[in-house]
Order: sequence, then structure tokens, then C-alpha cells
Amino acid sequence: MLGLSGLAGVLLLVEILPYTAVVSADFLPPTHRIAVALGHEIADGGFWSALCDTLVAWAVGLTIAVVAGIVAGIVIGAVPLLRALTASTIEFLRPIPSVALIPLAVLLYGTKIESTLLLVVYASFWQVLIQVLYGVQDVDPVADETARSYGLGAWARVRYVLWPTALPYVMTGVRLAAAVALVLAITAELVIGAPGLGSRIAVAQSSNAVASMYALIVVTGLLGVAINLVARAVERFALSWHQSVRGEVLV
Amino acid sequence: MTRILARLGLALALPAALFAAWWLGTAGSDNFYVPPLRDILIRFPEVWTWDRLRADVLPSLIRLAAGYTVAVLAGVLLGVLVGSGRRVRAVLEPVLEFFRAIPPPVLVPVIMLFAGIGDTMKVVVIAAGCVWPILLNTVEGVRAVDGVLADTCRSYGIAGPSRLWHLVLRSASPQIAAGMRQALSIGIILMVISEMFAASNGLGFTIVQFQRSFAIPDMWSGILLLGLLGLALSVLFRLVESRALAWYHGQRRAQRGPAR
Amino acid sequence: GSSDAPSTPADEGTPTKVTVGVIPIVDVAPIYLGKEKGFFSSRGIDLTMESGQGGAAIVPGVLSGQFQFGFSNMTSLMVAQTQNVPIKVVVNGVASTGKQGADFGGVTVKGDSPIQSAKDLAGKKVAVNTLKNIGDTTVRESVRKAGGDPSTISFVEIGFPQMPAALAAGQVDAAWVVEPSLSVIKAQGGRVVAWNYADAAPNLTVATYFTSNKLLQEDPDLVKRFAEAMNESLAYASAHEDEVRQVLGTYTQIDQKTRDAMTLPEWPTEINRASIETLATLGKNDGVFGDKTPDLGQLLP
Amino acid sequence: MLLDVRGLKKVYEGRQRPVEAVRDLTFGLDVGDLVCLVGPSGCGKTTLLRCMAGLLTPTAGEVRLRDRPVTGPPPGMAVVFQEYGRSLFPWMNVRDNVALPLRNKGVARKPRQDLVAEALAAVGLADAHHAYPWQLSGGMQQRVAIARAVAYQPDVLLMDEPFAAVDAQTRADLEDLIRDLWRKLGVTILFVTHDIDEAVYLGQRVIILSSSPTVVREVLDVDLPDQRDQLTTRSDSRFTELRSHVYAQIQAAKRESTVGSHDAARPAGLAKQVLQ
Amino acid sequence: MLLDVRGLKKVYEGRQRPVEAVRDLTFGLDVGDLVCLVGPSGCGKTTLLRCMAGLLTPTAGEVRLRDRPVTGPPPGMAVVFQEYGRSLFPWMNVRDNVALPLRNKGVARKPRQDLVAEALAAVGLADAHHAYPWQLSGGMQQRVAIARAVAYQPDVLLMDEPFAAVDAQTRADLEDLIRDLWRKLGVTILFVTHDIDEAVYLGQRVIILSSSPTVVREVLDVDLPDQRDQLTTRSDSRFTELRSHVYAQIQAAKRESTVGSHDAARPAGLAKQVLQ
Ligand SMILES: Nc1ncnc2c1ncn2[C@@H]1O[C@H](COP(=O)(O)OP(=O)(O)OP(=O)(O)O)[C@@H](O)[C@H]1O
Ligand SMILES: Nc1ncnc2c1ncn2[C@@H]1O[C@H](COP(=O)(O)OP(=O)(O)OP(=O)(O)O)[C@@H](O)[C@H]1O
Ligand SMILES: O=[N+]([O-])[O-]
Ligand SMILES: [Mg+2]
Ligand SMILES: [Mg+2]
Repeated sequence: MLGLSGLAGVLLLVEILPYTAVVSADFLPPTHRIAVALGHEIADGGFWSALCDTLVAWAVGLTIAVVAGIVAGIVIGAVPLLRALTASTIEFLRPIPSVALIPLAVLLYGTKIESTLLLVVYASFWQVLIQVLYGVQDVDPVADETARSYGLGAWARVRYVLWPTALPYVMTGVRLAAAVALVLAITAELVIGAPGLGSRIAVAQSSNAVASMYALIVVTGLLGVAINLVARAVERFALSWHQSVRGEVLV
Repeated sequence: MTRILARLGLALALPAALFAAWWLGTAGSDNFYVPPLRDILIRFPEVWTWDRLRADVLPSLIRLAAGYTVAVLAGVLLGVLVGSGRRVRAVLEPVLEFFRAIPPPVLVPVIMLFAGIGDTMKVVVIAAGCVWPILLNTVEGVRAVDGVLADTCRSYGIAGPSRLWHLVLRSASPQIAAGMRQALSIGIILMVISEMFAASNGLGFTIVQFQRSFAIPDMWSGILLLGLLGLALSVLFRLVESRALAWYHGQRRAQRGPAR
Repeated sequence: GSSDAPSTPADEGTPTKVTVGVIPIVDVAPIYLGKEKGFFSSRGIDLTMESGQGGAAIVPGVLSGQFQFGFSNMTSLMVAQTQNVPIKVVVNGVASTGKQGADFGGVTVKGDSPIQSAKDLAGKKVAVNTLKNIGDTTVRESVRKAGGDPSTISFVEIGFPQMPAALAAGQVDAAWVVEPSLSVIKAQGGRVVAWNYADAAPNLTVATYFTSNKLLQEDPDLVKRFAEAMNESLAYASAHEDEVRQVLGTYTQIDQKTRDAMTLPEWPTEINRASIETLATLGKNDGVFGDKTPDLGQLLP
Repeated sequence: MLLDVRGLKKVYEGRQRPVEAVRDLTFGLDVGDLVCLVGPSGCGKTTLLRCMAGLLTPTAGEVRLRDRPVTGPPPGMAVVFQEYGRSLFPWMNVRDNVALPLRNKGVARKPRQDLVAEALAAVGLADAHHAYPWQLSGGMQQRVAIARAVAYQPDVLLMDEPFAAVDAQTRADLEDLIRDLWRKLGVTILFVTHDIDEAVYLGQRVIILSSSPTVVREVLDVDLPDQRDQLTTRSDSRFTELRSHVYAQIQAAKRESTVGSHDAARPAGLAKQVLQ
Repeated sequence: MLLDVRGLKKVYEGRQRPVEAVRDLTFGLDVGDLVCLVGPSGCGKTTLLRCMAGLLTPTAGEVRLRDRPVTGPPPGMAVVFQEYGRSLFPWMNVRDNVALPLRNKGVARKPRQDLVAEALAAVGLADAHHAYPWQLSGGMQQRVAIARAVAYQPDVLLMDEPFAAVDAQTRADLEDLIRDLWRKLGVTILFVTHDIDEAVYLGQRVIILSSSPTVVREVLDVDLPDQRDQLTTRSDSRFTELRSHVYAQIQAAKRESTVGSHDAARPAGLAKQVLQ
């Protein structure tokens, strides 16, 4: 409920801004006009299929990235040799923007969903990987030693010590990756023209349909809010033992 | 001495192997967009001359530094705010999540409305993208402050800025560092993206120009440079981090058993 | 060739699937209209349009065979040619009306701007959608012809959709725009101070459809059928302005009012070779092709 | 009455069933009191201390300090936590850990340095100034936490099993340090311990708590002379009497609560199982 | 000889000067030994234990188990850590914490459940199965760690001040539990404690360490009958003799190392400072 008040504040601001000298209503329409445009979008079947396309690309890409990122992160993080071996490569590949890979993606897959997926996976994989690497490093030595002294093998230590410790980091990584995946899904559609919300935004932009464009931006933002709600709910369940969640009850 | 050499060897082994694979894999390539690595490496020194570096890479780096700094300050500040109270988080989080989900290419035109088309816009774009991992990690780090330590501070009347500095920030610092590390690479990415709009110089601008003018080996040499830049910045970052978080790494190392 | 008698589909019954990479703007209205009218299906072509944002997405798509054909402006195609990209122009795309005062693109300023003519653009900040491309070379030509010094202009890159806002906010002194942004600026009280396409050459061929050399060799018949269908579409579009304004509503979100008010480009079936040569010279002088010269014999059909 | 605990009740609301840690506690501390608190493990001593320190809100009842209800940590009160390891800042060396509360209190540089040095010397850590907490043994960490509380010069000092991790000799030294401090400075001290000898040796009074759900089982006045000494006091026959009394009380407290729970099942059962 | 410590030396290499925690330790444990280890706080007991558990590599010397050098944690050995709070997994409830090593060892479901239940009952936590470690008092946490070690049925059991946080009565019960286990199962036990009475009551032998730099000061045979009992054994005059001897040794050990360091400066100095 409180959360809505924050968003309501933004809506109010956008409603008022166009009436001030800061920005013209031609370029940032007031909230009510965006709402009308949003209404038109919602009534349009094309919008829903675009939304579907985007969500499919997002979900598939995110799943691949998260699974790959967690597995790679734990393997690399738990084996010091691997860590030393891959560190420089990771740092080299990480800052290469997905957008620079667009010609490559189009070359391989054209405007098919695979193009979008390539970009989505590439960008969000690193978010998860880096977080997992930091999480693995955060294992409490006393806890780890306890496990080792009780003869827990590598796999059991990953399962019972490393994974729970890294979980808060992983959750942050997934939340970062979820947003980046959405960003890249839409960007890819926007630039490559694969069907989805992104290409719809592109059309609205090049048609100077300003209110529609903002309506679509609002949809993207709301998707982000929804994704975060889900992530928080998962976290409350999975991390109920963690200081960050249990601390909440006391404060 | 031998230890340093061994570490260097380890650091270089995989890149060397990958470059070898790239070299062999593309040696006979006639694909226009995937030129032989040989061609790319030949172009590299021709493209990235000192003049080019000064005219295009330096301005990019300055914008990156500015945007990153803003992001760190804003991310930590907001993160502490959002992380320290359930109420504040409830109000601010949806708003932040809303803006986080908007792709930079869509956001840039909106930012241009307010920040113009100059360097300010690019710095804002970089900051607006980098801030998220810092923010999220700070929030989580702040939430995870040890309860006993927090009680210790309370009972000794350590509050306000003193508590913020001595307890909250220090205890969250390993996680903040994780966020800053993430943000560094994202910053480079956004440096490129921001220069796709209303730019007339910069590394990203140059790479996009190469792409548009079908100078594909040149474009690849630019991507290579981006990677090298990321590598250099991360080495720098690690140096700083290992000093700032000496206590943390010391603690971990001190209690670790024999190398596994 | 373009005005031969219609040839029959190679295979009766099984239409060839053809994907064309286009930019969803006014310029490509004929292909949408032609598809609607069945000009492609009657030649055994099952046509799909994919919309990308400019050359970064379309050229690699055509080269890799993901798209059979693509739509691009001539300067970009000439740049590609100088870099030995294996592509070839197939059929005309869109052309300037060549009319001062009634073209689909021009250099605009704010209503109260001191800039009155192309000559005044010298020393000013002018927005174009892409640097080192058709926009800045033709704007320079306008200024040159009006007696100004084009070398003093500083061009900045801003997307067409953002230009009205940038101009209104004074972020740039002038903006070269095409429809529908042109109509938006006019509606806000902006003025056009130069008609750069018309200034550059009479009836300038702005953009064309192209294909890869590979496809041209492997399936020349398909290329021929596509060109024929395209030409029929171009001709139909030129003759049916109302239907063009109508079809715009199907693949863009340009509102009805703007659609009715805006100036449409020309869609001749002939490629104006002379105008392209002019464009090549302009580009060469402005260093768009580096130290190379486009070989139009290689590029044009 | 300096500190007044009235009808204190604390129930932890968990995900599962709520846990009633403390049922009903009423007692008071006068200015300059040195009271020891003993009770079975898990009976709520730490809970009580946290309520008194204003770190935990009681479910019912209240804590009053100088006749004002305690709602947050009051100034001039220092706490030594049972979890000493977690109460030191791992990012500060020993000296800074001890100095931080003083700096925060506004003590000037020079006296602060002296206080820190004195306090560390008093707990036998004169040469550990520059070590980080994680470079210290458990007992050393605990002594750093004690030094921090001592250097803070509090009016009220709450200590939760502060000597649990130190050896017998150090423990004796620290006990004497606490009594010295108390006698010379008139600090009011509440001291939780499991060591019955320690409780009797240190305290003016010993409060014995029952098993959970916790109430005050007995408040015992320690009628030993104020001038105490490890050798003579501990061999005093009154001392032995008192400690036997406390021991019996705790045993009784435990027995009451665990009718047939573990004591019956314990060794034989486990050994049987383990032998299979 | 089951466990053999030979010329063990451990130097912690810090950023600052290196710390020589243990200088030269040599002693052995036979199968079925119950040895107690006492020594001043910070003398290196925990360090020694970690080396014996294969968790720390010695700087010099070696630890051998059944004549094979220990390089990593050997199977069949259980350790109760001094930092009990951090050695429990906060993401598992009490039952799972105790069950995990058993599950890992491949103990089937039913006997595992029984073992866990028995062990928890034995330490008096029969009704805390579903609580998380952070919902328990310090003493309860420590008992969970003990239950985990006991349920594991190890051949060798290393315990680092395992009863530091529990009350006197529980402590006595746990002491008897350990002796029971030892006598019935023949587990080899090394037990670190600060409580001298406890060391004498529990051990067959007591190893007394010197202050840092640490060497073995004395190995004392406890010639009390094997059948011990809290009441009779502790009132035995031989018991009193032995404990006095150990106490004197530790005092001497401490005195030697701290010539003029803190003992001289201590109470008067601090009180003076504090009084200003
Ligand atoms: N955060 C919590 N959530 C739920 N129950 C708790 C919590 N903290 C303590 N308890 C319960 O409250 C009771 C009292 O705990 P407390 O720590 O006060 O005991 P204690 O007397 O200090 O014991 P010890 O001597 O072992 O330290 C215990 O049964 C414990 O399980
Ligand atoms: N990680 C470390 N880095 C540097 N020095 C250390 C480290 N761990 C322990 N020490 C030092 O080694 C010495 C022995 O420590 P250890 O923990 O073994 O003592 P202990 O006998 O267990 O003491 P206690 O009875 O207080 O637990 C101490 O002086 C301590 O400061
Ligand atoms: O990789 N990205 O372009 O975010
Ligand atoms: Mg307690
Ligand atoms: Mg120890």
C-alpha cells in the first residue's frame, strides 16, 4: 500500500510537470493523456501479443542466464585455480556491451527470438555470475570449517554451506539480471525489430506518437515493479533465516 | 617473484587459449561481419593512434568517471535510505524498480528533455544505469548488518553519522564493493550507449560509426579496446578494494584452512 | 530491368517466402500497399516485413540471408560499396519531390529564430539523424548553394523523433527532419529554411531496396519478380495518395491529422542515376567514403 | 531506586508458536549496587538484560531508570554482550574498538588515548592494540569487549557472562578489577554469570531466576565483608554456605522444569542408541 | 599412539609482525584417552586444536593420526568449536543442524532421527527441534553444537571450551554425559577448558600449557578412580590437591609471561585514570 504512494507521487509529478515551464506537454504529456493512450494500447490485440513476445524472450533468456550464472559462479568460485584462470577473461568480456553484438546477433538469427535471447543472456549472465562470485567468497570460515571437519564433501558443502551463504547475493543478482534482461529484451526488439514491446516503442517513436510511447514506457516500468514484487516474495520465503529478513521483524 | 609469474601465467592462460581459438576459427573467414582476427589486430594500432585516444577515448573516460562517481554517491546514499527502514523501502522501492526496468535507449530521449544533448546527458545516462547494482547491493548490505553489532552501537549511544560510518557503511562495504564492481562494467556499456545519442566524439560513438560505415575490422578493434579497458579498470578497482577491505579479506584469509 | 512484361511465378502454388528488412517510416508505404493489393502474391511471393532501426540491423540481415531484401538510403549503400560489402541495389525506394517548399524533408528552425535562410545556417548547430550520411552532405550543399560556408556548421546526431523537442528547447539551432517530425515542427510554429534534398539534386533518389550478391546469383528470378512487384507498388502508390495515407495507419502510429497533412515523397520506378552521382560527389567531398570513391556500376542494377 | 524492573514479561513471537522467555520479573537496583544474576541456561537472562538496556521492548511490564521508563538505550549505560565475538567491529583494530564509544562521547584525544591504554592494560591486552579482533583468541576478544565497557566509564554496567571464555587466573584478576571499579567509582553493576562461586564472590546480592517461564526465585543477600580477596573470601565458611545454597536453588529450579524431560532419558538412552 | 603432535609450531603471518601462537608442542593421545587441555587465555589452545583437526597447516612440526600425517579434516573426527554461535548454520533449524553430518555420513533416515532426538534430549533440548539457532540462548546454541558432535559418533572428539556458556547444573550434567560416552564407546577425547575443576574431574590426564610462546608445561596424570561422580569425586581430597596443583601451575605460567606488564599497572592505574 505504501508502495503505491511512491508511484502515485511520480504520476502526480508527471501530471503537473507539463503545466510548468520545465517541459512542454508535446514532449512529456501529462499523466491523464498517457493513461488514455495506455487505454488504447490495452484495447489493442497487437499490444498483448507484443507483451507476450517480450515476456517470453525475457523469461527464457533470464532462466538461461540465471542457471548458467549460478552454475558457473559456484564452480569458478569454489575452485581457486579456476578462479585465477578465468578472472581476466571475465573482466575482459564483461564490459563488452550487448548492443555492440547486435550485428552479430542479426547475422546469426535475423529478427528471430534467438537474436533477442543472445543479447538478453549475454547481458544478464554477468550480473548473476559476479554476484555469485562475491557470495561464494563470503562464506563464514567457521561454518565452512565445521562442515569440513564433519567430513562433508565438496558437493555437500556447496549444498549446505556455500549455497545458503551465497543465496542473498544470488537473490540480488537475479533481481539485477531480471531488470537487465527486460531492458535488453526491449532494446533488442527496438533496434533489431524483433516483434515485442520494443518494436512497438520504436514505431511509436518514429511516428511521433508521444503519448503512446510513454504509455509503453509505463508498461515496461510496471513490469519491472511486478518482477520485483515476485522477487521479494521469493526472498521472504527463501531467506527467512537471514539477518536481513529476520531483522525486519524487530526494527 | 616466481609467485607473481605464476599468477600472471594463470591470468594469461585462458585469454591466450581463447585468442588462439579465435585466430584459428576465423583465419579463413569470408564472412563480412566476422573478419579474421589477423585483420583486426593489424587494424588495431592503425585505428587507435594517440590522436584517436586523446580525441575519442579520453572524453569517454572522463564522462565515465563522472557518471560512475555520481552513481556511487547516489547509490550508496539512496541505498542506506532504502535499506535502513521498512517504511522508506516500501515507498521508494516500487518507484526505483519502475525506472530500473526502462531501457536506456528509451530513457535517453526522456533524459534529453531535461538534461539536454551535451555531456550532462551522457553523464546522467551512465549514472542512471550504474546506480542500480550499487543501490541494490547497498540496500541488502545495510539490511544485513549484524544484530549484535547494531545493539552494541545503540547501547553506546553511537548514532547518526557516526553509526552510519562506523557501523552501517563499513559492515555493508563488502557488498557495496560487489555492486561497485558490477557497476563499473555497466558504466562502460552505458558509456557506449549514451554516445549513440547526440554525440560527436567518444569511444562508443567511434565504434558505432565504424559499424555504420561497414568498417568491420575497425569495429572489432573497438570492441577489443572496450574489453581491454574493462580489464584495466577492474584491475585498478581490485587494487583499491583490496586496500579498503583489507580487514575483510584478512579475516577471511586468517580463518581459512590449508588451501583447497 | 524493371519494365518488362510480368513474368509468371517459377512454381505455381508454392509461393516463395520473402522477408524484407524495412524501417517503419513513410518511405516504405508502397511495399505495404503493394502487399495489400496482392502485387507480391500474384508473383508467387509471400511477403513479410521486418522492421529494424537502420543499417546496423538490416545490412547484416540481408548478408546472412535472414532477409532477402533490405531498404536503405543511398549514401549508406555507397559507403557499404566502398567497403566491398557484397550487395546490390534492386529497385527504387523513395525519392525527393524536388519541390522547394513541398518536400518530405527539410531543415527547420524555431518560429522566432534569427535564421532566415540556408545561408544563415553557417556557424550554427544543426541536428541530423546520422552523422556523415545523406543528411549532413545535402544540408552542406544547401548552404553552399545559398552562399554560406558549410564547413563552419557543427552537426549533432539526434534521432528524428527527438528533434522537435531538441529544437523547441534550443538545444540545437536547426534540425534537418523528415515527415512526420517535419509536420510536428511546423505545427509548433517552426519554419523550414532549406529544402536540402531538393537543393542537392532534382528528384534525388533518397533510398532503394537492395539484396545480396549471393541471392542475385542463386535466384535471379526471385529478384526479378520482387523488382517487378515493387515497381508496380511504387507506381500504384504514386497514383493513389489517399490509399498511401490510409496504409500508413496500419504500420505506424502517426495520427490521422498528421497523416492527412503531411507531404508525401515521390515513388518513381526509375532510379535517378544522375542524382546518385551527385550524392556520391557530395559524400566524397565531405569525406564520407574516406579516401575511396563509390563504384556505382557495381552497386546499381 | 536507580533501575526498576516491574512485572517484566517478554514473549518472542516467532513464525512458529510464540516463546515465553520471561514471565514475570520484578526487582530493583539501587545506585551503587553490584548484583549478580544466575539462572539455568535459556531462562531469559540475556532477554532481561536486553530489555533493561532498552534494546528490546518488553511484552508487558516495564523497566524504569531514575524513575523514567526506558524506551531506548539510556546514556551512561554500557553493556558487555554474551556474544562478544560479534560485538566487536571486525574492521577496526582493538584500540579503535575501545576508543570508538569514547570518541562518540566527545572525550578529547589525549585522555581518550590514556583511558584506552589503561583499560587494555587492565584486561591484560597491553600489547594487542593494533591487532584486529579476528586475530585474537576467544578470551582475548572477550577482554576487549570488557575493556571497551570499562573505558567508557558508565554509570550503569550490564555484563552478560563476560568471563566465560577466559582462564581461571585471568578470571580472578578480572573479578578483582570489577570490584575495584565498583568500589572506587560507585558504578551500578548487573552481572550475569553461570559460575556460582563468581556470583557469590562478586555480588552484594545474588538474584536467582527460575527455569523458563521465568520468575525471580530468590534474592540472596551476600553478607560477606565488602573487602574481598580471592584467597581469604573463598575459603570463608560463610562463602561456602552461600554458594551451596545458590547451587541447591539452581538445581531445584532446573529439576522443577524438567520433570522427566531429559534427565531421565539422558545418558543411558543416548549411550544405548549410540552403541547400536 | 592414535594422535601424535610432534614439534608443532604455528606462526600467524599478519600484515604487521608475525604472531608466534604456538612455539613447540609435543604430546600424544592413545586410543580411548580422555585428555584435558588447560592454559592461559591466548596461549594457543584453539590454534592447536585447529591444527589437529586438519583445518590449519602448522608452520613446523606435524600432526599424525594413526601414523598418517593429517593434511585435511580426517574422517571420524568431530570438533566442537569455541565460536559455537558461528559454527551452527543459521539457515537450518536445530534438528537439521544436528542431522546434517549424519545424513552426509549416509546414516539412514530412521536411525538418524533417533540419534538426533537422543542427542538433543541428552543436552536438554528435547523441545527445541524446530527452533533456528538464532532463536536460542547462548547456552542452548552451545548445547546444539555438542549434540551435533555427540550424535555424529566420532572416533576422535575435539572440544574447545564446550561448556563455557551453560549454567553450573547443566555443566555438571554435560560433564557426566561426556564421561559416559567416553566410557561406553571408547571415544578418544581432547577437551579444552578454562575450568580447572572441570579438567581434573573429566580427564585421565591434564595437559598444562605455558603462556605464549607456548610449550607443554606439564602433563599431569589424574589418579582418581575411573568411576566419578559430581558429589563424591569433587569432595575427594586428592581432587582438591590436583586442582590446587593445576591452579598453581597456571598462575605460575601467567606470572612468568607477564612480568610487569599488566598486573602491576592494573586496578590502581585504571581507577586513577577513570577517577580523573
Ligand atoms: N530471537 C528469539 N526468537 C525466539 N526465541 C528466542 C529468541 N531469543 C531468545 N529466545 C528464547 O528465549 C529464551 C531465553 O533466552 P535467553 O537468551 O534470554 O536465555 P539466557 O538466560 O541468556 O540463556 P544462556 O544462559 O544460555 O545465555 C530461550 O528459550 C530462547 O530460546
Ligand atoms: N588469525 C590470526 N591471525 C593472527 N594471530 C592470531 C590469529 N588467530 C589467533 N592468533 C593469535 O594466536 C594466539 C593464540 O590464539 P588461540 O586462539 O589459539 O588461543 P587460545 O589458547 O584458544 O585462547 P582462548 O583461551 O582465549 O580461546 C593469540 O595470541 C592470538 O592473538
Ligand atoms: O550489455 N548491455 O548492453 O547492457
Ligand atoms: Mg544468555
Ligand atoms: Mg580458544
